[in-house]
Amino acid sequence: MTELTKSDAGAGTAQTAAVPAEAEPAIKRITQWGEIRHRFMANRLAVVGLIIVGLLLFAAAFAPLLAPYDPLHQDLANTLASPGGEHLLGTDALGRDQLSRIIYGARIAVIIGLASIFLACLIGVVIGALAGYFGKAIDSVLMRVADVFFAFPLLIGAIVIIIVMGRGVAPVVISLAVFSWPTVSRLLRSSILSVREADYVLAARALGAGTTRIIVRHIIPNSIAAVMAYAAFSVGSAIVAEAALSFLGVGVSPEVAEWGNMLSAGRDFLGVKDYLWVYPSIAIVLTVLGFVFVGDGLRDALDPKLR
Amino acid sequence: MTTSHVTADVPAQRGTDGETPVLEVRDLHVEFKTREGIVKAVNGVNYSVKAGETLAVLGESGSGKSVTAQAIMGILDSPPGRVAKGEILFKGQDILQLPEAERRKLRGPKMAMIFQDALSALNPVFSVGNQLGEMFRVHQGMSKKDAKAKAIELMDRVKIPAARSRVGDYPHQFSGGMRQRIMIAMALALEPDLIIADEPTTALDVTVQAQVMDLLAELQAEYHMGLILITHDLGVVADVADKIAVMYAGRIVEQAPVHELYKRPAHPYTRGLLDSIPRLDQKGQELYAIKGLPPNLLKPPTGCAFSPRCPKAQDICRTELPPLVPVSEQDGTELVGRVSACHFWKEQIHG
Amino acid sequence: GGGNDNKGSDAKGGGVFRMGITEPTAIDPVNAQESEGMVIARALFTQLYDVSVDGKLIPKLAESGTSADGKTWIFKIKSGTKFTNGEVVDAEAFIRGWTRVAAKASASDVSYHMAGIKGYDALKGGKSDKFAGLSAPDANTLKVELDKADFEFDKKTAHAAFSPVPKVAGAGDNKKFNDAPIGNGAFKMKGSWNHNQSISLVRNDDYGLEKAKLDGVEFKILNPANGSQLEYTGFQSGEFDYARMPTPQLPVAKAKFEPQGEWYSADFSGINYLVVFNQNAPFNNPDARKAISYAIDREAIAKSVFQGMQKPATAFLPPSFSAEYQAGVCSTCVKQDKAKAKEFAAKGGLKPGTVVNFGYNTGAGHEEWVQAVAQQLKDVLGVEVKLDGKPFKEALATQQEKKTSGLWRSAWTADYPTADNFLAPLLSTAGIGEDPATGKAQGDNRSRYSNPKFDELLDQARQEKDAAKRAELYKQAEKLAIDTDQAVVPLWQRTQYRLVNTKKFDGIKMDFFEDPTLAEISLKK
Amino acid sequence: MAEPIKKDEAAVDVTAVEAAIERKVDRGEPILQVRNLVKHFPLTQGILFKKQVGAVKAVDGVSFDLHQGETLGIVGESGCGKSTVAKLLMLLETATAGEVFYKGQDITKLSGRALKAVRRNIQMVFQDPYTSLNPRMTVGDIIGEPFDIHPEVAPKGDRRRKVQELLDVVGLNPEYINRYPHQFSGGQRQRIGIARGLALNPEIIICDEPVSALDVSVQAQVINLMGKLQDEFNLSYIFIAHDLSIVRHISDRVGVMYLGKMAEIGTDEQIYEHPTHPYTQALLSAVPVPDPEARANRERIILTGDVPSPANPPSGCSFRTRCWKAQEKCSQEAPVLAVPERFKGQDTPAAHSSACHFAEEKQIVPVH
Amino acid sequence: MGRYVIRRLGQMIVVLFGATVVLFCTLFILPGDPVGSLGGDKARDPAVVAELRERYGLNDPLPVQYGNFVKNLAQGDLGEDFTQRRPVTEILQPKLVNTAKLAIAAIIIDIVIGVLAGLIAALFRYSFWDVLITLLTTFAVGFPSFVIGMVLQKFFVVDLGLFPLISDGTLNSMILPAFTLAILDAALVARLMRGTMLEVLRADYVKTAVAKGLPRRTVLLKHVMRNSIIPVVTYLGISFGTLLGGALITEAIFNWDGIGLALVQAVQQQNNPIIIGVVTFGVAVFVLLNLIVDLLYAVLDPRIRLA
Ligand SMILES: Nc1ncnc2c1ncn2[C@@H]1O[C@H](COP(=O)(O)OP(=O)(O)OP(=O)(O)O)[C@@H](O)[C@H]1O
Ligand SMILES: Nc1ncnc2c1ncn2[C@@H]1O[C@H](COP(=O)(O)OP(=O)(O)OP(=O)(O)O)[C@@H](O)[C@H]1O
Ligand SMILES: [Mg+2]
Ligand SMILES: [Mg+2]
Repeated sequence: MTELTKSDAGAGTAQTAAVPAEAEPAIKRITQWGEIRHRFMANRLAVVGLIIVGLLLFAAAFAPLLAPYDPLHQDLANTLASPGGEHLLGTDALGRDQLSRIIYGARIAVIIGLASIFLACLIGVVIGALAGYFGKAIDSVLMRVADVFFAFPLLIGAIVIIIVMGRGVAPVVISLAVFSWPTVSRLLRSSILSVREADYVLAARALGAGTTRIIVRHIIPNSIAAVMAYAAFSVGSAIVAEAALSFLGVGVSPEVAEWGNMLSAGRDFLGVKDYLWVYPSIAIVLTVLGFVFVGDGLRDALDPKLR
Repeated sequence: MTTSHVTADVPAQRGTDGETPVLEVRDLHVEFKTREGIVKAVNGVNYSVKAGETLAVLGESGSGKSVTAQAIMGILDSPPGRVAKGEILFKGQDILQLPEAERRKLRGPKMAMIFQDALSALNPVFSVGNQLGEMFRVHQGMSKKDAKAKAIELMDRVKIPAARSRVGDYPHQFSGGMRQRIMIAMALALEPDLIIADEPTTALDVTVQAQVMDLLAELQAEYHMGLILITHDLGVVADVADKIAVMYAGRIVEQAPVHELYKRPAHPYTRGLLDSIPRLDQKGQELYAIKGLPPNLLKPPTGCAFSPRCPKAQDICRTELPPLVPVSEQDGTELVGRVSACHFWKEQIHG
Repeated sequence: GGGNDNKGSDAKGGGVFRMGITEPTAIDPVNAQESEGMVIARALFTQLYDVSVDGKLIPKLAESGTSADGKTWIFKIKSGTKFTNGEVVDAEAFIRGWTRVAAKASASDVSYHMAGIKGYDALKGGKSDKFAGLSAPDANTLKVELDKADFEFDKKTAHAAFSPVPKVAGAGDNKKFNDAPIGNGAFKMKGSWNHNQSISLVRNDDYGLEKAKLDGVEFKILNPANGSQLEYTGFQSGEFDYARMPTPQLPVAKAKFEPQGEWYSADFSGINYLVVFNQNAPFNNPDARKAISYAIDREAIAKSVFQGMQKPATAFLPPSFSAEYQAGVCSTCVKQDKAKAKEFAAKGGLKPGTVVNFGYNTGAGHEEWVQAVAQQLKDVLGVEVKLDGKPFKEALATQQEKKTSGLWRSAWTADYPTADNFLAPLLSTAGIGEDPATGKAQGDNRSRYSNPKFDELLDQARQEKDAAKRAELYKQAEKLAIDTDQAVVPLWQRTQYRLVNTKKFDGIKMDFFEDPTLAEISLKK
Repeated sequence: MAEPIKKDEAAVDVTAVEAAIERKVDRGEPILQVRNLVKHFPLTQGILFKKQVGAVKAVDGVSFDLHQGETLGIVGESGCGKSTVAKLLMLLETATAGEVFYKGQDITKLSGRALKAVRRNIQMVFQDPYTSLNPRMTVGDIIGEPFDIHPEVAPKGDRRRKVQELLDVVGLNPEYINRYPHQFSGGQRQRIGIARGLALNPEIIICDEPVSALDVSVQAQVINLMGKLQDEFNLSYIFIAHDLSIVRHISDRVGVMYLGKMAEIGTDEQIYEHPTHPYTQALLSAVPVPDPEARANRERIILTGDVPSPANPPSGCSFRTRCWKAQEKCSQEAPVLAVPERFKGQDTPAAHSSACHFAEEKQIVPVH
Repeated sequence: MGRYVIRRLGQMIVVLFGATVVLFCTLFILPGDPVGSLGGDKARDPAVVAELRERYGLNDPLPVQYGNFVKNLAQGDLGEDFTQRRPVTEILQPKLVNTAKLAIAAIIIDIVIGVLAGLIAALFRYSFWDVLITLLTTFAVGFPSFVIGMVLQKFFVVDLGLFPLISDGTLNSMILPAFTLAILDAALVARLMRGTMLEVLRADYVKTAVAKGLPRRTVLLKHVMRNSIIPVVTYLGISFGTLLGGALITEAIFNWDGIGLALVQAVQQQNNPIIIGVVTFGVAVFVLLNLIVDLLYAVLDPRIRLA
């Protein structure tokens, strides 16, 4: 077939030559991502969130330079020192510097928070999308699988995973992900149920678009909002959940400088040495705040109608 | 059940001169803030409707017909949209100055709107009976039961078969024509003085369109309402309108009584529009089409917005904005109700 | 020693004493085992003897208990006491109770206390339904025959498992009796056990011995995850009269309540120690084990991590065993000695960089101090300590395995005030209880310390009638296992702290089983 | 009508299909043959617990041919099944029964690569400009998507230019490439949809009311454009619309549908100037004439009542409930789509297929 | 009631089967003998171990054990627990009631607080209120629930004496635990609500509602709310399930005798009958809940057809 060229243009329109060919490159074809980035950056809170997340990543990357002490160094002569003085945020029951532990903790927080949610979203989005898009038997089967995971106790799962993998960050991430994807997939599936009937999905199919493309380009972008809101929040709750796992003895090893560990150790000092849990909590809150702002900003940026 | 009848009802000129119009729009400007800049969607629209009169608003898509209507109803997306300038007089009172609470009370009992896309304009999760009855419950404090009875009555009124049993159905369960009739019923519910119908029949096929338009005209006559009919179906316009306003690029470029306009357009754009109509009774080789693209409202052309596409454009057209001026016969006698915004309207109308 | 001394103040009748416990496994003596179940079982039932906090036997229903050879014991039982349903408490009642515990179908976890009595194995194995070693020559005489001489058998009978039961008790799995036992104690059940909620006791006004003063005792059942915190909070808000506290809160609580006379502390017959897996490298020689013990600065950890609320142990047996206690018998425990630690490490082949597994069970508050110990081992010996926290059951499984190596946190409390109850299960060869099929250590000697000489000494001690000589033999055994062989590494003594409502009550003390002496508490005038 | 090629009994052979659709069809030859197409949607009842109580007979035995290079217009009342036919042709719905032969190949059972290949050659322009554009994609992405899916059509570097050309072709400012659908008016959106349909240079375009939301001047442009493209590339159109004037203007042949069935089919002249089916006649009379003078002297047949439910169509002729000519026979016997007896063999324009027992010519539209 | 419900209930059996098989296998491979020890560090008498293994059929091969379980389950018998040796159904029944009570109270709080907060945040997007709610919700996520719970307890129970420390099952004693339990989900609901609201607010039918002259309140509470509540319903459906199983920390703090704690304890003690009982129940509840949620969708959104 001949290419469609200028001369093919409609009888009424061709003559106008509204845009001369030479001028065309002048119209910058803004990519979708460029557009999103622009909208994102125009959102003040989103930028604040980005800064927080940036600081977090910075702390994680340069912890050895930033931390005043070795986070593992025990000073039994100086345990439970109140904040101030040599130890800005005090020391814990083993005389370790809290500030240093919080800074180092950012590393694992970032890994656990992001990796577990990323993994959960990955599994959840794939399964939710398949269930929502194909419906019928596939939906039933996948959602029932999700039910099993919902009902299956995290603790047992975590123990089994630890038996297989040993204690550490990876099993924690996997445990958290394996047991939180069902939420993601449920959320996504329910949005997809309404989106999949949209005409633009039909239109894409009519173009010959494959299932993957339809799901990835058309369905997911239009139904991901709820998942994004959930994910942004869950980054924080994953860190808190790690604290619970630590407490139950299936989290990362207790000497590791990690916020969840710090919380679980600070828990018994509630009302006595509150700074032990307050500072790690604040670190988590800030992280959550950062991710929520970024998540919201991203969600808004992804929705062209909101401008 | 079936009637075949020959209709010859020419709608009489219903407008009565001298009386204050139900609605008068004066120099309305509406802008949208977008990333690329400010879109001047409406740039000084003037029109008016009297009780019992039908004003058809014609114009290219994107020319600001819907936005004007939304501005009148006070349902602009704002932000980003806002009324930058102008007055909207409802029975002589500028409703733009009214507090929101007062303005709300006008919507429904005094003015109502029928939307272009009935499916998305009806809330998918409430039954049509509920949505119809809501008008009575909210504005007249009617009980649920009475409101439902009223809803059934309305559905009957707009000729929805088996209204009683369908009152609990949801919008998606109705055909397009029925949905549109439900929209009409909703608009008519409180017998407002003014109805704005934004392309009420675009999505309908001819036999249903004929039914719906007949219905609308009939009800309008009965309640003596002012009707603003936004459409680009010149066939429909010819059938029901009393006068026509033609919009281009956010402005009224011509206004005239219906007969006059078809006979002697006073603006080249109107001319082009009329020539573009495919006719049932003739199969031309190629339709006439107005050349060029509609203007970019971000940076409207200087002078007459139509000038880049106008076959008769002169230098002045590209520099000077033509005012909307009364049109007169060659001998100078004024043509009542006719205005045009063309520097060369004389040439256009008189050959 | 107790913090409050209410001797002399006149007791007044009445009052309900309120305290929190966690859900017991059982309150029926047939299977009452932890402190929570025992406090109730012992309030509902009176045995032959009671034990004071310092390990002294106090005769209760026993008028006398004698044995000439340590194998045959004759107990004379006070006559005329009754169960609360009117049945008499006689020798048969004891035989009934003990037989019920040891019966196969009861699958009782406390029956092993009776393991030395003749006929136990047949009964336990289901080959007989009679306890061959028990007989009642007359209504008030209980004759007990043992397999081997044991001159401390009478001390065992203070355990709740050795309670008499009425005929209505029926079999061990009699649910009705399990939930509302009918006993012969100073208190009786008010209603039945409201599982996970509460248990209420009222005074037994027909009690045959000295009657209780309280009108009743209210036990609120708290969850184990947060029990001590709840008790502590509840004490402060006035809902409990007796409370434990979370360890980190102890110093603050002490500072607040000690001046008000509401602070109670006591040393108990228990020990916190490190199991050192003797059977595998790197700790299959005493020198390596001694290196570990020398490397630990118990004092520093007690002061910092435990905020001074734990006392370092220098012996394996607790001071409450006044006859056997030998302070400083563990010479490696007395003081941290880095030089010696290194020296012994070199001798024992514990090279720097050696990987030392250090296990502990999670969720029980051990996280902090094990880290401190681990750090000290690293610092002093240059070994690489791998902390391995595991949930309880998995931890146990690991400890029992033959191939496990390294260290493990552990603790022991005595069931009755005998040194044997420490040394035999934890250090004797028999205490390993290796399952020939799987090689698992089924007993409590997880260190798998095995020294024939030690076993021999224990045997001699049991057969020694003279208390002083017996104590001497136990001392020798302890010295051999702990000082010479360093079978395990003692760490801290067992000290307990409580808040007690002395504003309202008098006579609150703790017994050997770490429970309040309910029968002696009285409302303050 | 050409005889449809015998249905291939063997399993679908992808390469055979591909080879077949590569084949050029001569102008005037049938490129698409539709035989007895049926689509029944299961009908459920109850608000919460729905059970199937019947079927909506959306399309109930429709047959027609589309020739290479011609435009077949399809008109009919709302809900008569036009869009469903379109979707069936696009294989967006699976047919309950019947076949669609594209260049002799039955495409109703295709899937995977073969289906994709067929779709490259058959395109669709959707009815609803509001819902058929993904709100989260820019216009550039929407129109560029066909090239992403069929990368062989346009090299990567060329796509942006092609997209802008397409925008220009449909009368949209190429500068709008970065805008989102909601920033356009309804008509502008529809043009985006048309541009998307044109992108792959397909052989057949199925237009489901493509210009119903457009204003006349743009409509004229688009119609002219479609005509031009057709001439140039031998495109074949199925043009569904409710505007009979437009249909007449663009179509070579016209089919009139009523309640899932074809009521009448013939050349534009036959249908418009010599309609024999009463429904066609009513339809033609209802068309508003853009001439206020005509208000006075037009005969209009206004049908009363609604289209009967397709779930429960009337017995016999489905139009009989609204037909002024209906007689006993109509309720008993369903008329077949064929040249009516009385015109058979006559050389008159009235001799075309019409599904009416009492087909009779009636002139509605004045002939000029 | 329709075939749909019956089919879903049929699926429940399949899920139950799947979950319990997986669980049995998992428990089987866990190291440690479930009846191998007493509560403390002490080992159990081998004779007792043997007796209990015999009694509970633990020596049987896995399929036999599972077969017995299924046989008993069919008679509504979940077996005996390994410590107290009481029937599992008897042990779990009051705990289930307690947990359900708490979960329902929490869900009500979620709905009231979450929906309201989300509504306000969406309506006044980027306003002071929006930011405030964002902050509060972030705190709710970032501060671990034990901190929130214990602070509440300290303040309201110890300092003010408004509520009893040890719950007695009364409404009064339920307030604090329910609130503690609800706070995280309320925050998530608020986020979710805000997100969907923002989308719905732009819908055409909202314009219609305004054009009808409805008061803003009606527009929002009726037209907007009903359409934005659907993802919230999904989420609540999920979270109700997790509330039922995961109220561990709240239950511990407020001594609420529920299945969350029971499960953790059971896992730590390998009290398998309890674990299996809780999971069996959990799966059933999940499937039922999801069924209810799906039915609720159909009520909330008449366009959704169940099949
Ligand atoms: N939210 C918005 N943001 C930016 N521009 C807008 C927005 N809404 C409308 N416009 C612009 O305003 C102009 C007028 O739109 P309007 O909907 O009034 O056109 P119309 O005359 O009703 O067209 P049609 O006949 O196609 O419905 C268009 O150019 C459109 O792009
Ligand atoms: N997915 C579906 N499920 C059930 N019924 C359907 C479905 N799609 C269409 N229908 C029904 O099939 C019939 C034909 O619908 P179709 O959309 O083809 O009509 P149409 O001729 O295109 O009408 P319009 O001119 O209004 O677009 C209608 O009665 C419609 O309600
Ligand atoms: Mg419009
Ligand atoms: Mg259609």
